Amino acid sequence: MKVDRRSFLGLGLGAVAGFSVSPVLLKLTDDSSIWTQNWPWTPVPVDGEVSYQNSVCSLCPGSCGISIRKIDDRPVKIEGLDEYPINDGGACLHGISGLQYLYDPARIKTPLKKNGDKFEEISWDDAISMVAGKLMDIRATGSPEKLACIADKDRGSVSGLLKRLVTTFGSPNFYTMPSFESYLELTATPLHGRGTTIGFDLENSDFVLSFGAGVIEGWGSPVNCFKANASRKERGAKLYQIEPRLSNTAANADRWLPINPGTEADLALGLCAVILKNNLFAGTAKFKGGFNKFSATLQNDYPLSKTSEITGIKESDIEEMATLFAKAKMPVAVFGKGRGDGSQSLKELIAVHTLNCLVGSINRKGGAFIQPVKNYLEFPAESLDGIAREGIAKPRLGRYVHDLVEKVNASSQPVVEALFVYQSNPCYALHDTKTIKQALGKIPFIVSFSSFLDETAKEADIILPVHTFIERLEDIPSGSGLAKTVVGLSKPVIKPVFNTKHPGDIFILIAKALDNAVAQNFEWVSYDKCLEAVAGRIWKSLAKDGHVILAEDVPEGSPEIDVTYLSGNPASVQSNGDGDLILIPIDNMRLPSAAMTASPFAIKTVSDEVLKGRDTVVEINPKTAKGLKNFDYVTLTTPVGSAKVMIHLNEGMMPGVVGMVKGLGHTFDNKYVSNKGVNINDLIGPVIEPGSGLDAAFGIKAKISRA
Amino acid sequence: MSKKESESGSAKSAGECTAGDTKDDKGLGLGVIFFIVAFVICFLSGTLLFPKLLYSKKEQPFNFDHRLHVEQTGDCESCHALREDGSFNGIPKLAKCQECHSETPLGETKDEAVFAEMYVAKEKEVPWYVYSKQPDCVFFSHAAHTKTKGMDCVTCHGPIGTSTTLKPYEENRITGYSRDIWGQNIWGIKKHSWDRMKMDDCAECHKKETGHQGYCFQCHK
Amino acid sequence: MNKENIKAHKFGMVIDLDKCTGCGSCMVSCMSENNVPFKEDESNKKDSITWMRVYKLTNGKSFPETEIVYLPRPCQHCGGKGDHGHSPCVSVCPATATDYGYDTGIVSQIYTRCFGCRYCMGACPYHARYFNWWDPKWPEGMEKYLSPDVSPRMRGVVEKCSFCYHRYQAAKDKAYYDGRDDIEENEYQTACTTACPAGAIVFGDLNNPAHRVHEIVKPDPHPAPNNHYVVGKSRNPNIFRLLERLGTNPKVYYLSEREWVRKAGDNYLDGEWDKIKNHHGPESHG
Amino acid sequence: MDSALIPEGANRCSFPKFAIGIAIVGAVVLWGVYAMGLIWWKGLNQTNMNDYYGFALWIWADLAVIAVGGGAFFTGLLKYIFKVDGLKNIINFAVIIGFICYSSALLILAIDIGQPLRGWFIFWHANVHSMLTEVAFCLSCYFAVLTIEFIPNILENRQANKVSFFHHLAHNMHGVMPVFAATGAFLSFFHQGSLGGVAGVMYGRPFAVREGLLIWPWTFFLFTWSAAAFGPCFTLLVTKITETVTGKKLVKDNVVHLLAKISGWMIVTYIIAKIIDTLYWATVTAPSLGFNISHFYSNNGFYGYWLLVTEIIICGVVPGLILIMKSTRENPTLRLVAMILGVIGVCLNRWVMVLQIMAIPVLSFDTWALYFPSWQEIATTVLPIAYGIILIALAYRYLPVFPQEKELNAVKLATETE
Repeated sequence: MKVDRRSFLGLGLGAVAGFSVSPVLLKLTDDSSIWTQNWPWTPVPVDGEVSYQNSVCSLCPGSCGISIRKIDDRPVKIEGLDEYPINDGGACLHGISGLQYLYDPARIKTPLKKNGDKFEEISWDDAISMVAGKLMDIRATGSPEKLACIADKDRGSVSGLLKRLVTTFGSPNFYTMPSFESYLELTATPLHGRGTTIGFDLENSDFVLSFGAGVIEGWGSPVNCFKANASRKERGAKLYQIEPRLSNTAANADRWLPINPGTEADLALGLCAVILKNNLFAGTAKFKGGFNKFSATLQNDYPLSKTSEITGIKESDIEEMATLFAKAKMPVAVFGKGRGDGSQSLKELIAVHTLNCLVGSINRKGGAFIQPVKNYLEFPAESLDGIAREGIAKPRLGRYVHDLVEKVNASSQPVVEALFVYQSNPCYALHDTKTIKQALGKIPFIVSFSSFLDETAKEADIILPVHTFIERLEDIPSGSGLAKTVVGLSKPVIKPVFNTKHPGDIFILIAKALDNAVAQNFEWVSYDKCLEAVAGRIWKSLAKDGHVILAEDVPEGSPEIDVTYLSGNPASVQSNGDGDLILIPIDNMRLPSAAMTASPFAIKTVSDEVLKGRDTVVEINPKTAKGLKNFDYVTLTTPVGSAKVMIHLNEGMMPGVVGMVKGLGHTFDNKYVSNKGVNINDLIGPVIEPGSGLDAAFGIKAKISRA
Repeated sequence: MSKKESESGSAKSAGECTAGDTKDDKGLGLGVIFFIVAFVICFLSGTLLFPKLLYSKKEQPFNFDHRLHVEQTGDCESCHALREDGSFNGIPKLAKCQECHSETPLGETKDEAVFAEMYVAKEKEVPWYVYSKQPDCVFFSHAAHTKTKGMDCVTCHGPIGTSTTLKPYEENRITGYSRDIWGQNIWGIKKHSWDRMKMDDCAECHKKETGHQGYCFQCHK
Repeated sequence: MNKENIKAHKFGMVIDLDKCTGCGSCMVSCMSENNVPFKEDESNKKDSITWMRVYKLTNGKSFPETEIVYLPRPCQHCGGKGDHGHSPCVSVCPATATDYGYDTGIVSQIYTRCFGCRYCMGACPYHARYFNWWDPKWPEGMEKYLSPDVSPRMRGVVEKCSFCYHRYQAAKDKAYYDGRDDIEENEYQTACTTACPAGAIVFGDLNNPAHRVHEIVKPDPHPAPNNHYVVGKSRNPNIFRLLERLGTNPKVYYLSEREWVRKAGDNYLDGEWDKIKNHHGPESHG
Repeated sequence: MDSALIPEGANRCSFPKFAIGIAIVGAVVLWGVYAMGLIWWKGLNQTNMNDYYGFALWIWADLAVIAVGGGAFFTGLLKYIFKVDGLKNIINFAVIIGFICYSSALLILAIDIGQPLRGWFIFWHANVHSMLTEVAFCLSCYFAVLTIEFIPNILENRQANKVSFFHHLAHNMHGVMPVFAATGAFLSFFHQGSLGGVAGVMYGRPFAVREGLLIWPWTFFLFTWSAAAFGPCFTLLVTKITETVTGKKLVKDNVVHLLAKISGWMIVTYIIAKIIDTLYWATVTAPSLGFNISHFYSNNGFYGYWLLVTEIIICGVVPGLILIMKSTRENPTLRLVAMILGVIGVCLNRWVMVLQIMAIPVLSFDTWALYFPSWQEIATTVLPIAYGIILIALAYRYLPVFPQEKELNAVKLATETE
């Protein structure tokens, strides 16, 4: 009998039938679907015991209390800490995203040494000895002042250690990046004397007159301001917002008064003039420095008509504003455009604060608190050797970072031999980044203390990677215009994820590697011990409660007010260039623009009217657009540079003004946050204000043309 | 053209000879035999061989005597307990074991030696395989079942408390599930309440006890 | 029926749009709480998973009369026509991958059941539902911050806001442990609510007169006289729901003293709004 | 070379010529299969769909092929139930077209879902409230029916038919065909309808939502009716195309006229219902939800009133009238025009009921969403067409699809053999 087609047919059919009545099909169908429910490449979070640990966020000067949820040893969520004196449970999106910084694979995982244009990994010991060696050489030449240092702030024990290192080494050239805190002191000093600063009691004020301060866009201590603003409704308090653009603050305010960019100082003085003319000012205030002259000058220089003409605000509105402000029970005028950490004009700051002085809002509930800068740390006295004494006796290269940059670029031979950069990113955050990079290029030896390979770290010769705030112990003093002064304690909630160190420990190590003259000033075994020692007075309660309140009540007495600075009515700053438009920066709550860069989460929340694909979207008024449509490409040109951007037609933008967001256009290697859009600081150049020497550029003349 | 014709012709003849006469009854008969053989082979392999292929066997790090420990502690809860937040601690951590084993020393049996050297000494948690491990999409509240409804462990986990050895852990190669979820029986037939741990088994009991199989989020996350 | 069904909750939310600053904390808190993934480019908002999305509304007037308001939009957890639980999305899901919890009023979404037909997304007028067009990927090491309370989704399924149901589960577990038969208002709060720095979001049980959300919203338990599909309309004239007249009966309410904002909450024929704005709520022939 | 398989007495082109033709279309099929592979491997990110466009080209294609495939069930209904005997000369072809359409629909669905391996959940965990569930069940059942209806025709192949078993099977199946035809008609009524229901029940989408009867919105009945009306149009159109390609007359005019006439009256009645529905929706339903009809047809780059006019007047009323009037109906050119318009009309209707729904903003502060398919979507949508062409070619070449072919082409054959 022959095996024919049909036998095979039988075989096949049999096999099929056999399998189909066996459990195979049933099971495989079920299992295949279950496989799709548990794809091996979809992560499965490990479960464990839940615990909460309190700490303080130091991503921005806000210094909010945070509560970190952990699964066993693994932090999984950051939230605002309830009943914390600053933020009472609230948190901003950047703090909440904190863990994305902690675990970011783009972090610097170990010390790096520049070799050509590449970085290579080195051990901590090599790194420290390399830095120490270089410093010793500089010291040997007898000009220790050629070590310069740029830090984010000069408060707190970590900055304290760094400054101590630079000083005992023998250099006066310790600089801090511009911050709202620094502007507060700059404003208070000429008016109320050295060592004073200002705090604004927003949560009690019944009339807030804001000169472009982004009260709900990251100004001051952001979450605290959010809360103060939110309670306005219940308190029946008013917020008047003065700025060229309908910012979120303006939109949320009771009244928005669009003003010509850069004329805030003139408006403030105009208001002062009205108050003086109509005798609306408080008699109680103690003025000095020629009050009558000052009063006369103002009323002479700022008649209503002129103020109105300069600022573009109706005379009636100016008069009404002045009256409302003066007559309010607890008015306060606040300065600091946007976040308040950008370039500012001292004239403007003082002019605005003078309003507070005139209406007697100084050291009054709901007003401005003038208080001495609290120093709660007691470092042992520095002992300097001859070289150091000579060094620090030498003049600084200038008052501000941009002076340093200018000096370096100006001179042919190196005025700075070595530069420390700690927790700041001048190559990104300062105006005209080209010149900044150029200057750093001329400095032979740059040491960066950073967690990320940001624009400035990329310029460094040695990078000593530091812990993120989630991995380190640190005292975090509040500031940035808070009425109360709180010192919080940031705690390590997880073992360091990478081979990084605590900046404090690094400074101590470097110091110890230097000759005894310096080393003897750093006899602590570790930063932790150092903090415990120098925070002596408050350490116990700091460690116990996680924070200490240094001051929260209305300060006693009413300080003198020196009006000398304004009496001469210094000239207002003008914007450079010859374009028919003015480009102004926009501070967007969802985009950090200083040392901190945005997290992937933060970038994700950014509107497509701000960032579209890889393009920055600038805002202009439809009237200015001249037939351009939403998301058309244009070339934006300023005297400093030009960029291809998209436009968004925004009725909330003053005609003739172009608004570009700050915080985009990072150029380091992180595909989620970098190489998106344009860095506005590539387009705006510094404008030095006569007298104060500040970079006071509020914007720059610009042209747009269809690209 | 002629070629075509011959072809079609041959095809035709072929067709005719297959047009149902005695010869191809045999063919058919042979077909039937082949059918039966294939059927039996495939059915058996599908029922007996298939499970062997589907599941991989994994030995536990070392043996654990549940009965002994239950005798010592008196219950399951002293090791498998609810935390204060109401969550379930699952398999106890090293620290828990050491609460007792700090005074009663280890190392008598081979397994205790492994435990002492490999884990206690190195302060390393024991990587137990969990027979009743549910997938990530499942939320299960032990508190709701044991504390509030007073259910016992056996109903779902079976008489593991009386076992003296740990059976090898069988993992489904496709899904990664423990075999105990689908059940030992490849057809998924169960005799006891603890033989299967699939969703339908939860729903079945919920329907009986609460009159409602429950809403998705009750058991899914 | 189990305990919850005997005294059913109806969890809901009221968002004060006059307080909302559009800061984005709610969005990020939600993402980090619920293991929401992120891509290299998230600027295409039609392909960007944000369970909580903050819309920017303008009054359309020209400079300087123009105004802006921000409107956070979580899943509205619709009760459906007549509040019977047939939400627009739930009723259309062919595989019962989403259902309406009559014990909580929360609309669920089961990622492992969903097979990605996306009918629910078409049915939802709020665009509260998002599809996983891509495999969720976390940069190496970042998966360490993922929370075990919410299962990461796989490619090809729909996901959406769950009112942080896992927090409800956790609160209940605690209650079980303490031998309590129900939870306190503050024990169950969504991640967006607790994160909001302006305190603009109030969350709680709309069925519980003691809860703040109930005090603020004062929901009307009876069907609206002019549209019997609409149930639970607020008695506060400044409070509205999105697309209320469709009869979807959302559990998310919005509060604003600004008329143009309230008007933006729904669609009106020319002149219709001026007729009804004074007495409370939109007319409808529904 | 394959002449043994070709129906006796039928004249077909040479095999190489045939093979080349198949190869060309086959290339298109391969392109589609490649795109399909991409989508299954990489996921739906290969499409241009997004969270606003959850339903797009594919769902439209699905609805469209099922609508035009409606010719099968309707012709079957007429032939087997209403005993319109003349239709027996076209029923085979109608069934084949139906088979192609429905297999395509199922294929497209398998590509369209995000988790194909879980597709069976729709049956296993079925939600009875969902129109899609109804679609899934009826669709698969009816596909089974179509297969059964197709089988006898296959068995009539010259070689297959020689096997006595097959021969008898085919014969008996023909006998019981009315039963299947009835089942098919019943199933089709429901899934065609529930496809309409899919849109009609979306009460969150004022453009889609319709009032209705019990659980069925009006769109339910409109879809069934339109499928029955335009399906035959498509059957006739494809027949016409096949005749043109093969250069043979395959179906007698009286048959064509008969089906065209029926189709015509169906179209007219449908379009009247459609107009009433549209008017009621535009003047009552939508306004009650706060929408002027203008909202749906303005402020965007594509969706305008022209759609409404094209769908209802040009591609609805016009073909309807042409086909009901004897003079115009029996004019081949006009008839062809009517059939083409009809098919466009029904496809346009499905497009509107899928894509325009997604495009229209419902929230007052939302914006229009426009969409253009990716090449992968297009390729996978062209795939069924190519596959259909191949199947028809094979069927025509090897199966006695058209009973009247021999008779109609007898003369020609005779002359050839001489």
